[in-house]
Amino acid sequence: MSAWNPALSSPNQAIICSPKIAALTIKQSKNPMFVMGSLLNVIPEEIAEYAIKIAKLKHMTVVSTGGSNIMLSKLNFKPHYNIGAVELINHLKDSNWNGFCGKGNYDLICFIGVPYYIGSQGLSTLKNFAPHLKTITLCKFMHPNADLSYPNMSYDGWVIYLSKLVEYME
Amino acid sequence: MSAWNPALSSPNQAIICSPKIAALTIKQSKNPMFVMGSLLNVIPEEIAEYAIKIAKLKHMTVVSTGGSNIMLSKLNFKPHYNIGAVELINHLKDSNWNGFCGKGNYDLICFIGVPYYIGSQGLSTLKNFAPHLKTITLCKFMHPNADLSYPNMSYDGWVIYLSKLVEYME
Amino acid sequence: MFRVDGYKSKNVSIKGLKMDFKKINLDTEHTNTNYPPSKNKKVSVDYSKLREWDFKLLSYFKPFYAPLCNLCCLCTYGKCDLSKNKKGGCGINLEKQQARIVLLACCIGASTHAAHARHIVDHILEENPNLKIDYGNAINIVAPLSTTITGITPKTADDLDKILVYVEREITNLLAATHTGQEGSYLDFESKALHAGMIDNLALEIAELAQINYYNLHKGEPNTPLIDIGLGVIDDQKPIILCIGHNIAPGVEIIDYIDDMDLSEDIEVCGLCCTAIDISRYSKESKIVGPISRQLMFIKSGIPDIVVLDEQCIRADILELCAEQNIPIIATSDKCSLGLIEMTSKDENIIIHELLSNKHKGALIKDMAKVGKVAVGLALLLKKNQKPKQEHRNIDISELINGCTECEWCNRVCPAMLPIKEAFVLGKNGDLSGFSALYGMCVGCGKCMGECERELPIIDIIRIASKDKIASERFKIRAGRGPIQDIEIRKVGAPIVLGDIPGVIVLAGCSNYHNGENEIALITEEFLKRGYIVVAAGCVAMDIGLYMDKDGKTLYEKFSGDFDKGGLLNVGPCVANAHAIGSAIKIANIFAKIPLENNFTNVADYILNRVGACVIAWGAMSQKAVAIATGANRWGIPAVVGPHSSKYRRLYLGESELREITDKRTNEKVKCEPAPLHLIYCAESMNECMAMVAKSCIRPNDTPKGRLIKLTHYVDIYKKYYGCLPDDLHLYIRNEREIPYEDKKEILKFLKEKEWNPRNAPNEPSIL
Amino acid sequence: MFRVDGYKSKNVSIKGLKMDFKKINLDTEHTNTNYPPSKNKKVSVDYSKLREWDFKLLSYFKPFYAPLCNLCCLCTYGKCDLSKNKKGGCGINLEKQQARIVLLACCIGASTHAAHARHIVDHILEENPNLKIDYGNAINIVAPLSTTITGITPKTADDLDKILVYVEREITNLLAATHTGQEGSYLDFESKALHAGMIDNLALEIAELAQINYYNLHKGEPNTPLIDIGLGVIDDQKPIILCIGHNIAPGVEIIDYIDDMDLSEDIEVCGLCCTAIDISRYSKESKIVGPISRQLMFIKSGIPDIVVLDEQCIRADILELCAEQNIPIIATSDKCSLGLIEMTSKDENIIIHELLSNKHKGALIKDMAKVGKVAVGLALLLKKNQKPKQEHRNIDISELINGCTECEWCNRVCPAMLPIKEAFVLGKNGDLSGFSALYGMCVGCGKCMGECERELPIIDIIRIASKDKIASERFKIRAGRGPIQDIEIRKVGAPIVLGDIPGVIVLAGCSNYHNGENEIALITEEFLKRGYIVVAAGCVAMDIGLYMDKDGKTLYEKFSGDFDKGGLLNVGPCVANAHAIGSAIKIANIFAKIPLENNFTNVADYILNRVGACVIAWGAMSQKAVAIATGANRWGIPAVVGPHSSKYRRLYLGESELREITDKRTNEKVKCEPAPLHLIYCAESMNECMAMVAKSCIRPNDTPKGRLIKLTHYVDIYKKYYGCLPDDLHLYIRNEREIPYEDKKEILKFLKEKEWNPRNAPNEPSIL
Repeated sequence: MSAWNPALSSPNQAIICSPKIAALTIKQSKNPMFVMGSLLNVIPEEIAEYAIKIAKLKHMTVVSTGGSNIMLSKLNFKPHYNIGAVELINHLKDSNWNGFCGKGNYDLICFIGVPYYIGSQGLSTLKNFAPHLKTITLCKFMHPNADLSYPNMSYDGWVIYLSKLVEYME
Repeated sequence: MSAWNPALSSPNQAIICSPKIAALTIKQSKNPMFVMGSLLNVIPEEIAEYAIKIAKLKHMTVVSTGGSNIMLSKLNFKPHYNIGAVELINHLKDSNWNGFCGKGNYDLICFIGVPYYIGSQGLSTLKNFAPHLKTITLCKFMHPNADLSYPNMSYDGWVIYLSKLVEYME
Repeated sequence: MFRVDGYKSKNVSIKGLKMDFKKINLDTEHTNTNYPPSKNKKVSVDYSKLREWDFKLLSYFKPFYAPLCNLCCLCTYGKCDLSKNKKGGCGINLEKQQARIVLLACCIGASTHAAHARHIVDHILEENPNLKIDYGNAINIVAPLSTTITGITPKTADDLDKILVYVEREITNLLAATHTGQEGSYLDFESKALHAGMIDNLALEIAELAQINYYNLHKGEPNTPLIDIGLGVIDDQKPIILCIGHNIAPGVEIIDYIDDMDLSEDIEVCGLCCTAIDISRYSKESKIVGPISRQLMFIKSGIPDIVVLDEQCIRADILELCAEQNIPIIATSDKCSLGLIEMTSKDENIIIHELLSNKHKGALIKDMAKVGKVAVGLALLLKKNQKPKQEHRNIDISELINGCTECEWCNRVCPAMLPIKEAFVLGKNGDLSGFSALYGMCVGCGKCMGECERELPIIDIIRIASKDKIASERFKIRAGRGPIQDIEIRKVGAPIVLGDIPGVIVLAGCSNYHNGENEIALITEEFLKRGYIVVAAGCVAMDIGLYMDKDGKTLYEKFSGDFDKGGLLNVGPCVANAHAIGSAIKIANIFAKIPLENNFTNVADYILNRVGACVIAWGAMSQKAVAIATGANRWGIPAVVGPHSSKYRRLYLGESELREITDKRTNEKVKCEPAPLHLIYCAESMNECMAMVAKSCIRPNDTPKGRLIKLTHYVDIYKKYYGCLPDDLHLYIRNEREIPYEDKKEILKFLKEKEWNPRNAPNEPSIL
Repeated sequence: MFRVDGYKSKNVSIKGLKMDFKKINLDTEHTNTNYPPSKNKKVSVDYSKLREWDFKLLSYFKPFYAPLCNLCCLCTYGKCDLSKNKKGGCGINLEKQQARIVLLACCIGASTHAAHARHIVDHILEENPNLKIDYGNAINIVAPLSTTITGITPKTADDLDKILVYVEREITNLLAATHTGQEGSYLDFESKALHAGMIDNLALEIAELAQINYYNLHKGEPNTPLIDIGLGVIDDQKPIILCIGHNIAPGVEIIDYIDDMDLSEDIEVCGLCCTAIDISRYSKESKIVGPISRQLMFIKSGIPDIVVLDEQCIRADILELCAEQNIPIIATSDKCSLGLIEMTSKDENIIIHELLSNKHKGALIKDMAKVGKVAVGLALLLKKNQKPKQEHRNIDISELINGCTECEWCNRVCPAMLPIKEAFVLGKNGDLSGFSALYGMCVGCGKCMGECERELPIIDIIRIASKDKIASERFKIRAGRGPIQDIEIRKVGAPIVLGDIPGVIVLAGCSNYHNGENEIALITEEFLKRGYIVVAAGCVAMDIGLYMDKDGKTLYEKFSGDFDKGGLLNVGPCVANAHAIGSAIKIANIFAKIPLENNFTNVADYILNRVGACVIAWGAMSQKAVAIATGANRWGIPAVVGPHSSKYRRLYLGESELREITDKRTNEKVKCEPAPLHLIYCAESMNECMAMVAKSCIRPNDTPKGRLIKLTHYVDIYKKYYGCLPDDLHLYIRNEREIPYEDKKEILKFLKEKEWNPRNAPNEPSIL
């Protein structure tokens, strides 16, 4: 499976993961973060609903970027922080960062809904300069710069992957 | 399997092939060429011997580049042509080239013994600008810019791959 | 060319007056005696001092790298895989490589503007070497960038030349640093990128000084005429000459020749990209097709009869595209010669004949006057001969649509990730709305077509499906006004200090939007309504002209062209970005009496800490755009870019906490809000952009009243686009008086949670 | 600095004479009155005419592209995948993109040489603006490139400046063409690359004219002193100052200060890369460590006490490397400042103190005189204080070797594909021969170490395993002589015409060899023995000095330094390549009386068709190298490069068949052998290089005698390295008299098979 835009290929590509592996990865993490991007505002609500469910199941630190708080608050969910995606990546790449709660940096960063290109670039920063953490994307498009990524999927396939992930997390 | 030098990765990589597939590919070709590069002069003789065997089995047009004729003539084999690897590639990329025998361009170009970097570049030319032909490399190192390539191997592995290819060709 | 056929008043009677401004010296009285006359000495600037400033700046705004490519293929040690910050064969690692590539991009951008300026300046030196350089009586500070950087205020073409010689020397030197085995520190690469950016900005100013004076374009008039813009405004019953690029020279000659021949009623001259803005500064009859994103579609429509190219922002496949439509090309520049035969020294009629005979796809003609004659003559003849129009101008698209295999590769390579396949799926059921929805969203790159296994002309399908939309694409844009007047700067002093004008927003960059061209208009509208001044240049000035509000008015029709509260200024083409940066410099000089000559550091420090200006480059695509923005950064002006601009691979990020700066009056270190927070920042969405821009107009020296109003907008915008209070609000409130009224209760609660304490504002904030 | 402490002869007694040539005007009598005095006008060159030449050239030698990367990541439309020649978002396809990247590389290369020249010229303008520019009485044609290209023969520093201003203008303009959306034809990209190459060559000449005159370096003396070269010649009992780079300025000041202080016995000054060659032109006591391939190893050895950097060919990780060894760095250039604090304006003693205190890893000092004082003072103090030498200078490597996991990743990333893992396997059995075999093969890039999962210091292991080899690395190189004398050119007239000298071979480029540095020495030896003239410059001049023949002599000891049969000339550093190209121009002028002023096309046409010169750039690595070679190509000089240079991604290939050219005397089209066959060609192996170079010295205007001898060498070499007759021999034989005697029978048979027929040679071959 190649990147959504094949030009984004590089020597180290993400491992494609199934909902099961994703669930396992999230479960095994000690201090995971879930980044919910601005696309949540413009895609069907159910995606945000799944994201919230997943975050709640593992008590992940939820960070809203790019204004996704609009959708999240519509769904009565209050993210832990609102911050720019780039600003967040800038913190994450610093292994000495204390995290939002002063408990230190996170070990797994889970992404959904960040626009593909800027998401890909942020993941590139982490892949190349943040060996201390792992990234996983639950987006509809394969993200070569993540450590683990869902494959490219249709919308319906995506919903199935997300629902299965919720199942495995439960 | 990635390129010998992983930096040479690109969106379209060669398909790794087994001796069997290589044999099949060569057998099925209508007007194949075998390019024997200068490394034949500096690696053990047996490699050139295998190459000559393969070429004879399919009556391939054999082209010697970079001075490999020294080794070939030592083995009493006279290649059809001596020409520079780059000059050859320059001909091959022209779909209207008449070939060395005036029978038109070749459909399969088989490589062995061309130094990796210049070989890789020549293959890049063919991959990108010569859609009318197929390339296969029987070298010790995986060539991402070929259509079909042997994997990266130890010397012993290589000899086995070559001997098997001869078997399948017979 | 100025022309009066007949005029009669009580005292004057004029008949057949023609004035060619290119040839006339308007020796207006020089009032700007502030600046010493330029000497014959070489321009010399102390880079060491600038580097010191850069290092200061970079200590607050740290480079942030997002590699777009992990490899380096610039030398034969390579290709090297630098991923995970490994070193290549020359010892460079991925971080340094990013900085190096940014420097390279800035050099390319700066060289492009410099070469553009060089073309015009050399032309002046040849045609009218005694041309005086000024902007008339309303503008004393003629060349704020030149004066500040070099100490020289150019008054003659020779002065322009001299500064350009400096620019070219610096670009050469900077480019040399990108060579394998030269610079070895990302910080020094960044200092050089900032230098290249500043040099770029300087080149912009020189280009504008040259062309405005030589072609007598608007010199700061706020109320320039409204010009037609949009694919719908082109009258295809007339012969159509389309100019593409950034250099006004050929366009002017075409217009002059048409005027000379009295053909203005008979020929349509239109432009694409900055050249369009430029010729609309020269002749209000010219029309603007649109920004770069319309190029592919308009050419493929077959509407233009002849295409005249100058330089920059021209598709690399323009020759093939035009040949497909039987449109002859006239190339006019060394920088874009397309392999065409040079015909500069041939007779016009012979050239016309050769092009008519279809023997050549086009010609290279570097004599601009000849270009004018050939283009006009050829257009008339081509129209007369009714060259065979391509079939697919009104092709039956339903069959094409049914050919789609739904492989989805169009979607995969679309830079804007548009739902093209989905449009085909709808289209197969006879519903073309999917395609017409793509119009205005599509950036016009054509990659979808290159990838299509059926080679479907997707861009044509979109065009034909959007016929009605295109026919009604008739908008207005105010012609480029050029510089800001000194008096305008003086007038906004009080309202800026009191927050009545909460900031100056500079719109720059190209049309590579990730979510359609409307977003930038919505952003503009939001800030105009709030009383910010918005200064636009280049493609983005056109893009916001392609939007109509609920009342059916474009923003240009709705908001005035004054540099004043709620003013929307089109200053001109890309090179006119110099005026936007210049306005910030002028504020420093006019309000704070900071001398400009050779005083870059103090001026930039002033702007950084006191001038609430912010660049938005929402669709920045090119190396020019990154050079302009990086230059603005060095001047202390922050920039917010769109998501695609993350691919420029470097940002300058500040930290969201109180920062220590200097109070110059007391010379003490003081804690201060992080304002501006970042020097260049990439926003993920329009929502984020809105909030970040509002925040980026805050400055340490805001008066309490000014801060109150800026924060009111910030909070209001944040709530609108995020649905909550900003998490960093406490950093920007210095005392209770600055808390926005509307949400005071909520904010007070928030401040308590954050254990906020009031603090004093620095008297004279500085990072020096 | 020239110094005589005491001298007494019959008539003269000198004591304590010191002459600082930098400050003296050697107003030698000007005999070159052929050239008009330069006027105050700008330099102006007609690019249109040059473009016409390029298109002619490219019609014979077609661009051949081998993409090293299929992607484009230069703008935010991207990244675009151009593979299979697809188009990117801006409309560019893979073919055009290759041409564009080559242009970019040539611009970077040219800018680097131009910036280098600029540094020296500006320094002269400041220190000694009245310096006369000449090469003494033996050289009338002082500036063949400048004269031919610009019509100006520089006589003063101002002239040099003026030409540089032109160079900088052109580079800026050319770089602008690489911007997204500018040039759209691969042919025009190539024309611009050729132009950038020529501009690069011009910059080389300016740099040489400036530094040779200012520092009074050798002005064409054939018998310059033999200089020590090799890691073994460095005396590590003395304080060692190592200069790295390409710019002589700091090295000169160090040597002068040492002289002034009478310290030459107490301090070792040595150089790496072109700076080494340069300082050996200034002082015959200085020593040369070696070419760029020795840099990493020598630094990691910890032997230097202080490292002084100027510019170019410096590892990007030099600061980290030196810090690991506690070696302070003095950076001296804007182009390589390494993020160091600038201390130019500080007192020397304070700088020395700060560097001693280890507070900084180094300092940036742009005042060269101060650099000299600080470097010397610091070196003495460091040695006195016996700074703690790094442990692993004589580390126990067996333990390290045993740490190897044999993952083989070292092999995978090695640019030369060396058997590193295999050396470890041997080493584990106590056999270090695998490692010592790598010495001299390794290009010193260090990628193996970056990839090693055990972080083994492979380069150190190689060094320690090669201790004996290194200790005996004591070779000789003839100091750079500078230009070729006019009289030398005159003297070779007859032997060249008669084939006694079958060709002039120019060795250029870097040390990125695919099969060890010895091959280039073997190539050189082969041609020297056959009576070719070999002119070397830069790293390659050093590489051939690192080889000893069976008699234990270096080629420099064995062959004379005359520009004559079998002469081996070290003309100097990389920029001295100008002299090699200049010699071809001088041949055109002196033999054929072709006027040079503004006569590029005719001179290049003459060289292409009549001067049997060929460049070999066997280890070309950098953008400078590609610029130099591309420039040589435009002058009509073919080049053969090594396998790695295929990664430059573009060659110019001719067709191996009779080609139609013009006989200028009759103005008729005539069929003629393809000579030179290619304009730039990449050979796969040393064998191929040998044959291709011999063939590339053939020219259409060879006399029958000359052709006979050239073919004799070609056939002899071909048989030696291919074991058979060349397949294309029939193309080069015009009549039976030209058939080599030795193999006449075999050849006659071959000719018959090929249905060969004799033909006439053109009288005045030309492609114009």
